[in-house]
Amino acid sequence: MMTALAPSPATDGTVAPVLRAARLCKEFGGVTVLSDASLDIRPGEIHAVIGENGAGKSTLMRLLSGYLRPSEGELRMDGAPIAFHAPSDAQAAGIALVHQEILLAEALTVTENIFIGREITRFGRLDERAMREAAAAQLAEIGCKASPRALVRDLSLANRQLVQIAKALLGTRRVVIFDEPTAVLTHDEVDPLLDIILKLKQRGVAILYISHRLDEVERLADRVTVLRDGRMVGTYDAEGLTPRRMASLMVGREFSSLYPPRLERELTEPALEIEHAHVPGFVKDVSLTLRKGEILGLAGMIGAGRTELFEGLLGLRAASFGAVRLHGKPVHFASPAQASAAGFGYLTEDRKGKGLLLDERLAPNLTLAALDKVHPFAGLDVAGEAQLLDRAVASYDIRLRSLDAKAGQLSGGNQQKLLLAKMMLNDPSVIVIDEPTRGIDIANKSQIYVFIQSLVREGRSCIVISSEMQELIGLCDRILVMRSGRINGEVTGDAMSESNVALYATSSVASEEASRENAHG
Amino acid sequence: MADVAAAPPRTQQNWSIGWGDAGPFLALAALVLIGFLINPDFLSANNIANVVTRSAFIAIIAIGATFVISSGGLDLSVGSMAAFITGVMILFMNWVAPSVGTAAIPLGMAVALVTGIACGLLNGTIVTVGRIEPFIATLGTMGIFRAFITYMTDGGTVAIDRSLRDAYRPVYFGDVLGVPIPILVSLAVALVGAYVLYRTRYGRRCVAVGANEDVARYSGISVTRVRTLAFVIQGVCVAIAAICYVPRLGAATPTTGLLWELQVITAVVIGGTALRGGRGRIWGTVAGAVILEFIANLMVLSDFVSEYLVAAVQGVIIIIAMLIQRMSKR
Amino acid sequence: MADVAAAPPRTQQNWSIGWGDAGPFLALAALVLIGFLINPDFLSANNIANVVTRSAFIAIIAIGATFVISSGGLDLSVGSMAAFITGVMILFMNWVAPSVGTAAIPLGMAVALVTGIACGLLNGTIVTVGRIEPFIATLGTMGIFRAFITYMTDGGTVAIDRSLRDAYRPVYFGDVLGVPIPILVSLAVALVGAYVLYRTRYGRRCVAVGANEDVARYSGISVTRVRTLAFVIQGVCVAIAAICYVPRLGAATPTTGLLWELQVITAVVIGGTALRGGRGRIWGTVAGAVILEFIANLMVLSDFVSEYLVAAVQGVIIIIAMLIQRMSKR
Amino acid sequence: AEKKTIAVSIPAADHGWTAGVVYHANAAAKEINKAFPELEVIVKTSPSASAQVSAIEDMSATRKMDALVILPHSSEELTTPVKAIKDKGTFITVVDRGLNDPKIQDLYVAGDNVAVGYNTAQFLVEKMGGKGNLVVLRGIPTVIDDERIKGFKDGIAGTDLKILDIQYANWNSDQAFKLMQDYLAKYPQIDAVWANDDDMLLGVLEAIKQSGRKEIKFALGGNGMKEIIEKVMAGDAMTPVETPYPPSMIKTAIYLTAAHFAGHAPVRGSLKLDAPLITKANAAEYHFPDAPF
Ligand SMILES: Nc1ncnc2c1ncn2[C@@H]1O[C@H](COP(=O)(O)OP(=O)(O)OP(=O)(O)O)[C@@H](O)[C@H]1O
Ligand SMILES: Nc1ncnc2c1ncn2[C@@H]1O[C@H](COP(=O)(O)OP(=O)(O)OP(=O)(O)O)[C@@H](O)[C@H]1O
Ligand SMILES: [Mg+2]
Ligand SMILES: [Mg+2]
Repeated sequence: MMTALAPSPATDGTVAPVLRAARLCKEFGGVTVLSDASLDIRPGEIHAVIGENGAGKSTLMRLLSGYLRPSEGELRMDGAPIAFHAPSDAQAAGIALVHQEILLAEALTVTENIFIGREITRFGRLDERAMREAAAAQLAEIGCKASPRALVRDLSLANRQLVQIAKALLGTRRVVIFDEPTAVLTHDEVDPLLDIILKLKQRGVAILYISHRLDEVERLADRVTVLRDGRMVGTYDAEGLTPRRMASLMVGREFSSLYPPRLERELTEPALEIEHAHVPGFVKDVSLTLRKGEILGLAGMIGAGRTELFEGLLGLRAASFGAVRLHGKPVHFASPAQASAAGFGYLTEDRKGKGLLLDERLAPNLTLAALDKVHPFAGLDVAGEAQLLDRAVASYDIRLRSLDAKAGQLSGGNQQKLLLAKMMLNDPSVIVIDEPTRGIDIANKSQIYVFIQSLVREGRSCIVISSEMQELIGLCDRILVMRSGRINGEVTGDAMSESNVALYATSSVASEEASRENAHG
Repeated sequence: MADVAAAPPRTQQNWSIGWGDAGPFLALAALVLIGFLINPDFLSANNIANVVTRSAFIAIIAIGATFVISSGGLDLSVGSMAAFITGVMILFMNWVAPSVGTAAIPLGMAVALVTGIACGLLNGTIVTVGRIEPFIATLGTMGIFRAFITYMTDGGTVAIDRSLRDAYRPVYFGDVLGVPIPILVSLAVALVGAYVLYRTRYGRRCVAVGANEDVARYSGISVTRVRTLAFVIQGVCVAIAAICYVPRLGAATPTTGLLWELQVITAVVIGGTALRGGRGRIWGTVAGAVILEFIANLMVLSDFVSEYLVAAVQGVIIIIAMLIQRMSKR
Repeated sequence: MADVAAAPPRTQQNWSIGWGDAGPFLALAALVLIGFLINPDFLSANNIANVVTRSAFIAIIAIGATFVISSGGLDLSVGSMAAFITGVMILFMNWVAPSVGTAAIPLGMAVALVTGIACGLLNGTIVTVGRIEPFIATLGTMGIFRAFITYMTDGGTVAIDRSLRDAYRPVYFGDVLGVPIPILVSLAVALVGAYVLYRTRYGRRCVAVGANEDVARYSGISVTRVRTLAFVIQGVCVAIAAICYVPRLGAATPTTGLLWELQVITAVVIGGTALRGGRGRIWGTVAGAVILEFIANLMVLSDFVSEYLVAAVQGVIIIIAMLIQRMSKR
Repeated sequence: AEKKTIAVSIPAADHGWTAGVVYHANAAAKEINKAFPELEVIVKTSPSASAQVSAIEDMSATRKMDALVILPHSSEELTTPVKAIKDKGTFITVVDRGLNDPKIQDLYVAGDNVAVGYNTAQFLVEKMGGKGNLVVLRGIPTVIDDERIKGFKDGIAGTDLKILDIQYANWNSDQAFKLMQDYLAKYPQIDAVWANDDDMLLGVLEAIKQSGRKEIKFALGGNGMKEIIEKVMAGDAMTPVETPYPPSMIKTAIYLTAAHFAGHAPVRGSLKLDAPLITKANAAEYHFPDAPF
């Protein structure tokens, strides 16, 4: 169904562009990751940039906002050539970037982070109050409930992302670039943010918007630029561009279905039983059972305590359990090492902070959690390790420019696949994946879903923690919904709908009603 | 979005000493108690005044070090810098004293400050522009300052001119309303330091640079300038300490200030500043300096410890003080 | 998953010295060249052998320090630990010599190793279990070790028993095929060290812990165990250095090992290991130790530098060496 | 009667000689505390001049001191603080390094650092016929070091003995070992070596032994270390003489101070210990087999 959707000429349009990039190229150490990228952004426009993981979207955005300097090409602002030597130059010109990665100083408070480099003073003295109030107002506007006094270290990923957005939005802005702002947000937090973006648009701000959530793109974008493998595919009017069409432009072929067909099977034998789990401050009296071969979804809003439940189980935080049984055998894990030895694998939601050594090459990252398995003898089996990496790159479809790359140089999606490969080296029989597709493009997502399904087909059992309800509904056999540290409800079969999950996730009163309704009908 | 107003419980933390920062003060209190039990003379006004006065040097230098360390640096050269500044100052005063009389003293103080600024600038430039690990850079300048003072004094000692000695004496031995002057000076330095670190743009940026250099840079902060300035502040503090120090010992020798750097860093860390940067505690630092001096004092006042084991007991006490400090944090 | 076949390139880098790591060796080469220009005697076989032999102690200890530092720690106690181990070893040998004769030497070596392990374990435990900043923890144990040896020897010198001296002498002064034994020992330690750090599971874990503690912990690595073991390795290295050291002067004195910690850390950092952890370079460390000893040697062999200024020139050269090292990295 | 307190303030044992001082001070304290019940001797060591100032301040602030026996880290830095204690009526005994103001002390016991250098130099002049190449190792830049070097230079003045090189080795045997190795590499002909302290001499001797060089006739030290005295007693060719600078002077000073209180006549004045050459003939007088130094 290739409709005649001609790329819109980059220079048409009635409004003069604020920012225009012409034939930008970027190389890292001789490897070209972006070539010949041209686009323009007009005031009052939301311009989406989409592409697969590693397509070069973030690189392009960094070029536009002074974090990187182009190897070739030119930037023009209001028609005049301009060069940014540092991000502060771009900021001074009114261009702000909301990073894909969280770039905040963890040891400082929210307010301090928001005002780094542009502190408000009165007679040379910091005006804490003014800053705190401005920060609170900005946070409130984008729907972030974090306290301005909180240390960033103590915030959840989602709140960090919101703080980062608040930081970027503060001040006069002509161009705001959002690089996957919603990747770590839950359903409830996305809507206020999108409203803000639309408001900015109405104020005449030019907006660049990157997301792998194509429905958001469809909702917001006026024009869409598609990148593939570091090259421009084209810029299109959003009018009539369906998510499915966007997906096929991104991957260069027709794209069919996101979720694999549901498996029909009998699930009886318990694989993991948790009884009366308490994690002080986070989880209160949670009990759950995962059956062998099951994909169990764990839904909830930020702060529901899902991550903490499993960190407690792994011995990474103080926690108490009535009982934990793995395949019927009582277990107690004092450390992640014991857990993985018992066949339990947990994949963290924070891949940069807790998952990968960003400055280390790929092979050591891959084998870090399974050193005893991969290297059974005293010395490292370097050749074997290289083979493992080759195999992981092939079977998880990790896209990279060089096998000597550092993990931090991979695009987000490929980092996630590397992490999956890292976990699977330990051959776990029960797997918990926290946010499996955060920041992952649609094609990769579908690969990961297929992968998860293949895991349970092999007889493993899997818990998927996700803030994307769609994903849980499309993938899971059953969904437990957590709220404020408790299991607030369970949905199965035909009851698995966004509205039901959302109900349990947000309201305890509603949950009782809903469960009654479910019971009756 | 409605309920953002219902802000989370906010503790009153207006003048940056929260409960979590009480560690060094608890350790200090514990030490004072132990001291009193060991030897009641410990709490005599005279002894306390002596000890606190003495701790002033380390405290003043350590306040500067709080800036350097919280900005993510480290300065090992402070001890030799103190010796160097003392030497320069005394030589200068002795040189001008015959012509200007006691006016040599304020002039000497000015020279000390200028020298301190220059030394700090040197350290800061090597670290930031040369991009050399502060540990190594300041280890290098430590040798340089120490050698200069040795060279200037021909390997010996320079004593302050007899004609100046009495006029200068009150700077260490005098008091205002019974409070010894060095204590007043160090309180003043701490007040200014706390104001700068907690209440000015520079202080905020200093900590930000220490917390995350990239974030600071991306936010348009000149990391180079902030770090260099921290070293300059350190230089000024060393100069102030040297100015107070001269009348006490009346001379600069090549061993003046030996190993002060270790005491200074220990005071800063005991005080709750993070050695990795991103967190500075001026009042904690002051408490840390007093703690160290109290420990040394206790060693002299108590009679159970063999002379040979003093260092061991000090080591143990420092570790215990750190444990107390840590424990109170969680 | 279609078009993955075109595998990305992989450069050949099998034995972990890449070009980016050449810095310390370039600095060393520059130094040798300058040395030769200043005084051709510098390159006499005798002088080179002396200097390299001398650098063996620092090199051996610094190899241990490479583990500690790359795992994110720091050990300031190595100098006093060396003195302590030397003292314990000599006292023990003198005690058993009358009954077992020269068999006292291997027994003494065993005692030295056990003492080293114990000291390392103490440091490691305080740092990991006590969760105390390594800088402060090892500053404390530095005082403790130094005090113990002073106490055991009544503040004085313990010399090795005359009956053992000649039997033990070759360990420092002997050679195999013309290569002095300390050089062989330090090469052996470096080879083992490089193997452990680059080619074993433990080495991987050590660097991972230094690079990001959280990642290491989530990957099932026991951070406590890895860090503690790094300190134990440090202890073993200090013991080996002490074993080679004893025959050199035949005695432990209160000045044995004084300020070695600074030399050791300098050697490690000049060698390219990151002081913040996460990156260790054994061969660079060895080069760093040799560089330091060459600098000291050059100071004596050259005639331009006043004896008073030696420390200054050393400081400057160290900073320049770091600059060369840095420059070659980018 | 009331117990009299004698406080002893000395440097911490940071090298051989100071270690000897600590040993002798502790020994004197033990003996006197046992022999004279009416006296109490307390010994405090300090690692630096400023620590020493602190220590005497602390002692005078918290206890009644009847006498202070002090071996100052440095003269200038201790003068004012000791004077403050004197002003309270304390009996002051100064050992080794004089204070800047001799009026402060009641009793002064000291060695003669200039003589240590001078007598050694004279010996070399005589034995070498006033001709030859010397290398010198000096300690830590302080007055003691300066005086010894000055005495030595005066001693060879006007002869053809030439000092090829002079460098600091910090009174540390290790550093002396390295420095001597370097001297040997640098100078093909060295006739004699003087290390102004015996700790350093130990390192020098090892380096010479290792080099196998034969032209060096003398390697001399100073201070009277046990090991070196033993060499002299044994008639060592390279180290046939030694100059005393006995750390036991602290013991002498403590005993004299004790005598002031326990004895019948007041003790005052100044006692300068000579630094005569120790030779094989008189070495036994200077040998204390039990002392650590
Ligand atoms: N600093 C760097 N050095 C080397 N290669 C880099 C660097 N930064 C990015 N790359 C490479 O450039 C390519 C594009 O990366 P980029 O981050 O722009 O992708 P992206 O489109 O934003 O992907 P994602 O959707 O996963 O965020 C990737 O192959 C990545 O490995
Ligand atoms: N180190 C910490 N100290 C204090 N509070 C924290 C800390 N880490 C997280 N929190 C808070 O704990 C709550 C739980 O956060 P977390 O995001 O981990 O929960 P979750 O259920 O896993 O949610 P999600 O995975 O959807 O983000 C949040 O309110 C968060 O702000
Ligand atoms: Mg990206
Ligand atoms: Mg979570």
